[in-house]
Amino acid sequence: MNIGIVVFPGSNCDADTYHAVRDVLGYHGQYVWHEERSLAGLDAVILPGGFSYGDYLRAGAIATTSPAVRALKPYVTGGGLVLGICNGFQTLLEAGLLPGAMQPNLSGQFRCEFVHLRTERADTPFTCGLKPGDVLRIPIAHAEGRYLIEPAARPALAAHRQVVFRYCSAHGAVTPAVNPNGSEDAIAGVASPSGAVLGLMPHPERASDELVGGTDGARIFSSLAMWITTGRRPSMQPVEVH
Amino acid sequence: MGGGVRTVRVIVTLKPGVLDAPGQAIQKGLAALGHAGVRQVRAGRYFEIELDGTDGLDDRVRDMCEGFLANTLIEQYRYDIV
Amino acid sequence: MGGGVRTVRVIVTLKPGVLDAPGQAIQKGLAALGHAGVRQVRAGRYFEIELDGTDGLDDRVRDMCEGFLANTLIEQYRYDIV
Amino acid sequence: MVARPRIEEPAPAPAVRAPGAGLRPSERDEIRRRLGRDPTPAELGMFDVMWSEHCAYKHSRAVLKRLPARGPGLLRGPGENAGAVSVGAGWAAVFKMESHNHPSAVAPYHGAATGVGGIIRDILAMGARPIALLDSLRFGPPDDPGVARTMHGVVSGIAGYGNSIGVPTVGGELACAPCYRRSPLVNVACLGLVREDRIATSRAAGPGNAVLYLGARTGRDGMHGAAFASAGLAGDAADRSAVQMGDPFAGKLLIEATLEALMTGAVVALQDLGAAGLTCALSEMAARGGVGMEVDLRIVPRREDGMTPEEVLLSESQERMLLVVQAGRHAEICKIAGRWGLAAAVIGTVTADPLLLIRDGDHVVARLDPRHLTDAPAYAPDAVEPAYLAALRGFDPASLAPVAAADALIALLRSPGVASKRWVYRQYDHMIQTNTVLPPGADAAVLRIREAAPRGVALTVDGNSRYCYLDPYVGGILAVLEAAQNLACVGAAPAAVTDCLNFASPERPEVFWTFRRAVEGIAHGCEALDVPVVGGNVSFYNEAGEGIYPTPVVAMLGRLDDVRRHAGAGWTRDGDLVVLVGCECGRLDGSEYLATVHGITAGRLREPDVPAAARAIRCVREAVAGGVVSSAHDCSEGGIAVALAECSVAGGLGARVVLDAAGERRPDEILFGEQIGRIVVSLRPDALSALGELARRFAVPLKVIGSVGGGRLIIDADVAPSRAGTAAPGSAGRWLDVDLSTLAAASETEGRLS
Ligand SMILES: Nc1ncnc2c1ncn2[C@@H]1O[C@H](COP(=O)(O)OP(=O)(O)O)[C@@H](O)[C@H]1O
Ligand SMILES: [Mg+2]
Repeated sequence: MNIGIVVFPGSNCDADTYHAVRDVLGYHGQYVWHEERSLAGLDAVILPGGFSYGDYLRAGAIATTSPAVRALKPYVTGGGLVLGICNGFQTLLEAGLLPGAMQPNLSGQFRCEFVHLRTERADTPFTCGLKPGDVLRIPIAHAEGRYLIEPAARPALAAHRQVVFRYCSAHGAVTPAVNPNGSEDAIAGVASPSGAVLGLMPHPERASDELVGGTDGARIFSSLAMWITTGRRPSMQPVEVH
Repeated sequence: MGGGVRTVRVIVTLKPGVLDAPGQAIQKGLAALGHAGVRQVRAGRYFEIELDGTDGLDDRVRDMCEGFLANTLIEQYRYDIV
Repeated sequence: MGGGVRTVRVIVTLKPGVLDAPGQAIQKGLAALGHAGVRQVRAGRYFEIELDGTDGLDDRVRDMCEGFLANTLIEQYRYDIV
Repeated sequence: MVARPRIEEPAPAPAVRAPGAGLRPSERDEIRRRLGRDPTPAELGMFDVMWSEHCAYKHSRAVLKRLPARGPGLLRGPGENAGAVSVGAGWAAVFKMESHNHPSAVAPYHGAATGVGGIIRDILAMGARPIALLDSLRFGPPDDPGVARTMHGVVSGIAGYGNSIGVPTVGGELACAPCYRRSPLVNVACLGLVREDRIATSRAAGPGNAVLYLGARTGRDGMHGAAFASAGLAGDAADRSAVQMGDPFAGKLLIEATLEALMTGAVVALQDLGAAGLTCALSEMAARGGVGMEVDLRIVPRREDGMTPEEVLLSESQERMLLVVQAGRHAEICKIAGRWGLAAAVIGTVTADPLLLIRDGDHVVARLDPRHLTDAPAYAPDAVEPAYLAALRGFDPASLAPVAAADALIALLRSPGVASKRWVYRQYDHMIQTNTVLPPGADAAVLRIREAAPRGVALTVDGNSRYCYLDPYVGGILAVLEAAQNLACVGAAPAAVTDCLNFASPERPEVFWTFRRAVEGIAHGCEALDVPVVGGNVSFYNEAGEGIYPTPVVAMLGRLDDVRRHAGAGWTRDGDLVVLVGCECGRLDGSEYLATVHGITAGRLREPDVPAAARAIRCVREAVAGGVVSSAHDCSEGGIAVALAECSVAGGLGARVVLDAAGERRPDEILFGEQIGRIVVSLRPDALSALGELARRFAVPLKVIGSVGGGRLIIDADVAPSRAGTAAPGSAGRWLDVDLSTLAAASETEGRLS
């Protein structure tokens, strides 16, 4: 197993992600410099959190101009798995690899705190070790995490079961009070229809070690490892678009 | 290709219907400072771009806006060339 | 006091000479996307304000800009009333 | 002398200003005497900034010598960009605090943001990777919309920079008082980590070595800023150039590129370009190394056309470093810079003679001994005890009207200095780098040191300016002791102090007296704890309108041998005993209760029993590190009642407590009186004997005052029957019975401050 962690000049969760993948979980990880043009040979690619190129336009927008992000499309077409965390999620949206767009948090402020996530879909490479309804406690740390999707794209999102995580209470209830950023439908994580590409705002790498942040986030990485080592392939779900 | 340098001014705002939280916050801020009669504020981004060459300017600017300066899923843009 | 509603468009940019990190980053991004001949980008903020009443509009808008919308130490503003 | 090399505090300046305008006639004479000729215009500008209060510590240098720069584990004290102490296993912690008060007053967001950038680069200059930030903030009353704007601007500026560069802000403090209305204080401390054998230096060496510029390009930012931080804050909004803009993205690139450059082994010395820009870095690096430099300003990478040599020399553009690189190896460094998208250029060479030769192409703009610039004259200002003190000390709390205890407690919990700071620290990324074991909200933050596992460090920043206003000497002592006490509550032993000394004009004898006394107090506290002051910063002239309270702020670093052995403030278990460690009595003089509930800042502070407090601190640290107690929290602002309320809210559990009310003491004094060396711990009943053992060992009083449980905080007065007759009226019986959600709601600022 070989997990690539893309390093943009302004990435700042790259080392944390690497640490979680390699030192805590014992999987093989390697850094991939943003100027890399090919992602061949990697079992999965992680776009870590941070401020890729300063994020002075929209978060993740400038990152889409990098060779590594341009290489993602062919990589995914060839069966690759991609996990975008926080800034990585924003980048996947900007690159058009996932539907929707990000806006600044409704509070207008950066938010760093633990949230709870309800697992909505457990048949993706990143959630196969979870059950639908499982609640994870994982921190967020972002200023632009208000997920929006244009009305025309909503039916497809539902039909393809692309919402993988929603913000919820400790007991799994989805209410406005526990939505930390004003995301539409409390959406915290979205996948491609096949599940091969997942983006989520919370930081699983910050919840992969008992001493700091607990271990709920590690379940996402261990799902990925299980998926890769058992050689499963993402499968398209039947689609009904109304 | 036509020579010269042109300045393009681009304004990007949220599409109508998308909640403009920053605009609302500014409206509240103005009210708190005692500015009466502020009915609505919409916030947006502004870019002033100096471009070499004058040929196909509209196409070039539209390209920049659609592909980069604006996220056309939720934002709209307009520009003028000075 | 004059009735009616007026729309004011305000553009706030950094004063010349003040570091414009966003502008520089966007210029690089445009270049990376293959847009040739982008000499300079300056980034700014845009506000569209709907105001009640028409009396003393200039003073009111200047007040809003100086006291809130712009930090005149580092920023300049301009506006037009539609 | 303690390391105080440079400071990063430009203030707004009039747009047009003659070079040398800040120099006194006697200083101009001294310059002529040293040079044996008239200075060139560029030289005059260089002396102007280098001999400003800001860079030269003209008024403070002699007093700062009082601070102890010795202590166990000290690796670097005087003479470098930041101090360093050992954290074990061959790793060093580099620690420093700085102010950015004046810039934050005029441009709250950018002023605070560049303050973060500046202190981070000081740590970087030691070769260390920045791993944590702390912020200490002072504002006017936040119900003033202008103050609220400044406050939110500052907090978001710190967030904007710190979050982007990926350094967690793990703690801080915030207090409000009218004297800060137009003079807010923004102090930021940074902690870095470096292997002991890789600590870098700023001493230039090796004639023939390259002088290399690295980082963002130079523009006309903050011209003459250093000189103007040394003048009172004038409201001149016409100026633009004294405010610098930071670029956190460039700051992040600079961290990575600099650390990578250091890994090559080709870097001989380095320093950041902060206040007074190139002028300061060139002269300090050369002077410290006892060498010279020959530099061509033409080669300095620029952002703007048409800059004069003087502007290049004095620019305070952010995100820049100056490196001395082994001859012939500069290409390696330039390559690294290119990879990170930063400018790099060899702008000169090191020379053997101590001569700074600065050219602009063929034209020599300055030619002088760098030590002339760095050895500024020092002054011994007059010091006179302020007259106001006598009046304030005469205050007698007995004159106060009684206030219902529950009402007072709620008012205290709601006050901005006591209320939860969650609204602040949730805007800060306090988890990045995944080492934050105890996040903000506890008495101190705890970080693990992965490289030296299972060791950890703890960080806190403290300073009560109301105390310092009433007695700067006692206030100085208390700042140090409170910091140590906060560390003890999480299980850490003090290892190093860095300070920020914020005062009004030192040219006013009453202000200078408070400055000297505060430093003496800090020195006394540090000596008592055997902890070195490894660096710090002085910020004078904080007086827009009224002067600020004397505001020394102390940041303290602590060590934990085993980071898993720490404690939080909140109750953890139903049925635990609540025990008060240390003396039972507090006093109302200078208390938060007086200020918040009665609107009075007055009283006589007693000099604390420092050895007794130090023993209580050690006792609690051992109890936490030994796993004897489940929680620990000190009684600070608001006294024991607020401390108990905070333990309850943090733990989500109530408690029932009985306090001794015998004697003449007023109930409000018992509940809300303040005193150093009092710590509330909770523990399993069967651990009590172990705690008693520790208390005997350290000769510290101990008293079981209640137990954890239920959903209410109940405080009863214990009036011993035999002495009941002497109890103050109204003291007997139930003082307080408040449910947890009321306490939590009072402390929560959501919707009020955020
Ligand atoms: N400006 C701030 N930035 C970050 N954290 C803060 C700030 N102010 C307070 N905090 C955090 O809030 C908690 C309570 O602070 P404080 O009341 O000052 O504690 P103490 O009285 O123990 O010194 C601490 O964990 C502290 O680090
Ligand atoms: Mg405390």
